[in-house]
Amino acid sequence: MDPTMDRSMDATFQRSPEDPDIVTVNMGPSHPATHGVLRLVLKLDGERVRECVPHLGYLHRGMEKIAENRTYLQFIPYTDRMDYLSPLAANVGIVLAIEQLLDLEVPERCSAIRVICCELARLGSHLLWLGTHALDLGAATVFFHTFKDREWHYDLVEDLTGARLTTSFTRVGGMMHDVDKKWLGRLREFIDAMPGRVDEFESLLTTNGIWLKRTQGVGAITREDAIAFGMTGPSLRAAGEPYDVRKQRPYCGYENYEFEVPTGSEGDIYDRYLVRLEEMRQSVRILRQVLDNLPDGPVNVDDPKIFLPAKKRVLTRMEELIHQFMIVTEGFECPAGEVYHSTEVPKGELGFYIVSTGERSPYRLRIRSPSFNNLATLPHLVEGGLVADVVANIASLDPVMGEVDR
Amino acid sequence: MGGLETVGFIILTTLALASAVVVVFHRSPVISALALAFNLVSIAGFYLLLNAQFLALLQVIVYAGAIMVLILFVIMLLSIANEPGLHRSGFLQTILAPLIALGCAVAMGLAVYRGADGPAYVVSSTDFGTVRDVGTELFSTFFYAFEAISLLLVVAMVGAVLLAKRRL
Amino acid sequence: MLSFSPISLGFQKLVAESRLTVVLLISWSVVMAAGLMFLTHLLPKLFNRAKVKRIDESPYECGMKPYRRVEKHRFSVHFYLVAMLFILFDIEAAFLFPWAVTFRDFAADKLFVLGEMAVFLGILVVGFAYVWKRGALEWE
Amino acid sequence: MTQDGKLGVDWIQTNHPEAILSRGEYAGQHWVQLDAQSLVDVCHGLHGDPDTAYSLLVDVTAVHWPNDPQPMEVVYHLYSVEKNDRLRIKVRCGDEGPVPTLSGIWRSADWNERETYDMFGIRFDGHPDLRRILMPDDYTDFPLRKEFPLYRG
Amino acid sequence: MDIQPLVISLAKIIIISQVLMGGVAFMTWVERRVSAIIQFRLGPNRVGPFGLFQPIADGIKFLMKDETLPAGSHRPLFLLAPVIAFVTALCAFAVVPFGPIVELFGYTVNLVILDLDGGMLFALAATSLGVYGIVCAGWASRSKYALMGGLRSSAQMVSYELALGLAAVSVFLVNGTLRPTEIVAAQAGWFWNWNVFAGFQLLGFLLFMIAGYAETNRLPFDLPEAESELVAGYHTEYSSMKFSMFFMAEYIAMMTMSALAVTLYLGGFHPGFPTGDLAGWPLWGLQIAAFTGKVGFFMFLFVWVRWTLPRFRYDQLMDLGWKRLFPLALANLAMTALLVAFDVIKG
Repeated sequence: MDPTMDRSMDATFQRSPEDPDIVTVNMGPSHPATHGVLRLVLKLDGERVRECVPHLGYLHRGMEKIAENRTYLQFIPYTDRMDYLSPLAANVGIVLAIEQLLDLEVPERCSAIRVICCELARLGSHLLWLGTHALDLGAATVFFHTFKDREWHYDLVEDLTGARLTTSFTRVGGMMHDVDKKWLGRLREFIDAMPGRVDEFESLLTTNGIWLKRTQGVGAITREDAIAFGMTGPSLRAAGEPYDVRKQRPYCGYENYEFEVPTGSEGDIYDRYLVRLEEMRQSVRILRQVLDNLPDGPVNVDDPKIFLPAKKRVLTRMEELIHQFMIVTEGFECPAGEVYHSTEVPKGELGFYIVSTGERSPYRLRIRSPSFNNLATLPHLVEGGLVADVVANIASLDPVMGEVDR
Repeated sequence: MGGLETVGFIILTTLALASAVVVVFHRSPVISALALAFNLVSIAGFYLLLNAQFLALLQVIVYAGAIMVLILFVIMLLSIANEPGLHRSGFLQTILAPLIALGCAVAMGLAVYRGADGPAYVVSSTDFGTVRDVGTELFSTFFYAFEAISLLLVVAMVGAVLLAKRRL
Repeated sequence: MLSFSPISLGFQKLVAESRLTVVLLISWSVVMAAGLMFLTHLLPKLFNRAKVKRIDESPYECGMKPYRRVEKHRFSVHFYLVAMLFILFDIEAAFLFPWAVTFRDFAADKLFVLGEMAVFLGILVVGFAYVWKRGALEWE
Repeated sequence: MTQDGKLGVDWIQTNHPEAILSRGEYAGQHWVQLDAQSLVDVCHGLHGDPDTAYSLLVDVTAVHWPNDPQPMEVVYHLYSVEKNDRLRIKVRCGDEGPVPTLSGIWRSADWNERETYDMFGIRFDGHPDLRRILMPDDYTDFPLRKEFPLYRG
Repeated sequence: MDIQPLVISLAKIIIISQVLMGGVAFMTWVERRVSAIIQFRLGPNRVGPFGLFQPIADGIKFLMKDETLPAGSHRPLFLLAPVIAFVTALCAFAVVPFGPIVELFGYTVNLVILDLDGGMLFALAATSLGVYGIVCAGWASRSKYALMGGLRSSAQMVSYELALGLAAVSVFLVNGTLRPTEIVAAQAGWFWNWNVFAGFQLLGFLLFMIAGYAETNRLPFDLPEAESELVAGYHTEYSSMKFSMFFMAEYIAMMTMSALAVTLYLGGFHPGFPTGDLAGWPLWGLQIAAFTGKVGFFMFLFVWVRWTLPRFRYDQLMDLGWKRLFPLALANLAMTALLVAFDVIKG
């Protein structure tokens, strides 16, 4: 089939008759401002958007199907590729769901490290969001400023996990490895610098007249609509609903840390911008508390059926070698049952619904992605608005197509 | 200098006539419009040849720079290329157009014929054709005409808004 | 043929010079532009072996085949209104230029000429206010 | 351990006892299987009643049990922002549905039901725009069904 | 006939056009280096010292790129559009006096290409013809993005042309002439003789600069090529040197706009203080340097603004042009007219 063949466009148009005054523009999948391979078919009446039809699936890799044919551990690397802007957060999400299925408690130190992962991922994701958002509205310099810090964040992630993008840092019942003091020191440098950096970004944008003109009152959504659309994360909070999984149903010991959940009132692009900026500050606050009270002790659970034994013991002892062999080749069995577990990733509520029939791989694994549901509001936000605001709205929703299409 | 001026005149005439022919005969309205713009610019050349600098520049700014842009806009916006019936000319048009053209030609021929006998227009001052010259005349001698123009412009403005508003 | 009465040779010379300079200026710019166009047409043909593919030459529509040809679309009538208003105010500006230049020359009648322009602009401002009020300046 | 969904299940038990086909719990998460006919009524209540106020339809998906007489199990995850409670609702249907749509109650059902249709081929009655969402429009299979092979080859 | 003045004219044209082209090349380097400094980057620093030869490398690259002509495009117009943009941009600079009348190699040379009585009108006329390049590019590409970009761009240009022209009228009123050399001559001596001060034209100057930014399609008014929504606007379909010519036209237009602003408001080539006994080449050397310095400052400003501000939305931009700049320019004109009428501003 011709890849550029456009059947879906025809399908779109069968629903509403042609009008010569309506200009139909295809925006994406190969467009500089659609944040990946999002494709929108826009019907424009002059500069106004009359209709906006998103077409998804350009990054659909059938992760849910793949999961049914992988052991639980084998699926962790796939989560790296969902929200590729904050893979650490998704890593944490999947193992928490599996651990709930197994009814497994992890040591405190492990939970603390996971919090570090989540918040570091949030900082990285928001840095990218801010840069590209500003770039979409023409402020190219902010982009380079945030990317400079994002590079720093990536260096930290690389030192921690050995990879910049495909982190796969978590394990069921623990982490890939413990964190060392040196790295924690570097992390502290980073978070000490961050609040100042956020202030600097703010000084570039928050009071800039053109920025206000482009964002205030644009793409506003009410709290009720946002909830009805299944919006979660910063975009929902900007609409005034302080729903944050970290507060409502704490995991990884989030209840032990002090932080605020910033909310907006208008639900417009400007509020989403402010909420995310404040979230970056709160992330720093959480990270600081974690660093100050990082518990000692083991990181991993002591369960040889689930967690890989230490390499040294594998090489010297028979029993551990067998365990290692079993976990790697066949995985472990989960009890029959089903859980839905969600975490607050940078984009919103990332949920994993796992149905297990007692096998070594999930019978069904459903990924509830925040970007997918947030993006569903896009037509609501842009229809009746101006075409230039489409880009601003996409950027403010911060969708990641890897997570939308899965 | 006279020789050079004649050469310039011949070149300009050729350009103006050629572009005029394109305006009339080209199938694509956009090309016709562009040719008309070119035609207007070459007429500005005539003004320059006649030492009317200011007029020449205004010709370019107003006619080529503004009016033709509007015409181009309309052609491009409304994609006249695809409107059926626009290439076919009506009965009135086929009859009236040659008649009016003929009338214009006769009137101009008469003017040239009469003028040929009389004395050539004598340039009265070194300022001839400059902005200053035009301004002095305009704001003293042609006072009423000048004020009437503003009324005309306002009428055009109102008309434009009313016409467009019907579609807005 | 055409005949002009030269008033002063100096003036005539200056005018002729600047007229020819305009011609020279335009010709040279066109020569430069055309030269660049020619070079960029010729050089790749001489040095690049790869052929331009057909897909490279399709109009850009974000990787999709254009849904309808662009000529089938009609664009906002608002552009027309902007162009129309531009013409009218451009003509107004055309009268402002000679006025601005000669204003001081009317030494005694200065106030009269000022009033003249005030009336002219006043009428136009009324028109502008009408246009504004009717929302023709709103970019809907 | 939290008892998620108990609130909702009890509410259904009180108000629509006839709609419940079965119920269960795992890891503190309660679920209830409803009769497809009464799904919309029950959901209206769960959404509108201030006692429950499940205002957020978090997710819609399905599970394929090919050996069951009613092989398709549509799973809804609800969340009550006010009560901070999660509820899982299940509805069984035949191979291609139909299941009544919930897009009249929660707009998030729109895209999620489209995805469920796209992946399982379950039709949602009354859905405003039931088209494929992730797969190409001319695709004929439903990839998340169990009979769909992972390797075709 | 006397061929000598024509030879001098031709020499001036060729030299100035080459200087402008060199300026474009230099500006692309400056743009990238300055943006790099603003963004904590290094910028081009590999080709030649400080990356100074980068523009040459870019030029060669542009020349060697494959020529793509979009299918279905209107060939003649598609090729003509960049030429129009380039030629009109180049012509507009011709009326700017960049130095006094000098004695050079025994010839009297007026350091301006075209010393026209209606010189400022010539610049405006050339700018107004520049719209054709954009309209043709948009239309001839036969692509929706290009056409919409072209329409937007031309509507924007004509809108701001008005504000630009009206702001300039106040200066003509102050100096009583349209001839750039005379406008510059009136601003000789101390810098308080400049029109921006002596002519009470601070507002007019600001209006002129803002309109100039819009007229040259630079940020925050770079809507026509707003890559985030219209990809690249009217030059979406252009590649190789044809794209580069639009690019060069933009930079030349920036220089013209800076030079016009300097000429109209900031004393042109006059350095802003009495030059006293200076005469001959030290004098006009100083004057050309002053002119270059002032224009250079505005060029830097163009770059600085571009890398600092976000971009306006299209309706906001049209609002600004029609509802703010245009009435303000009229008000400025009225104020200037009163000041001139009551001899507050001396001729």
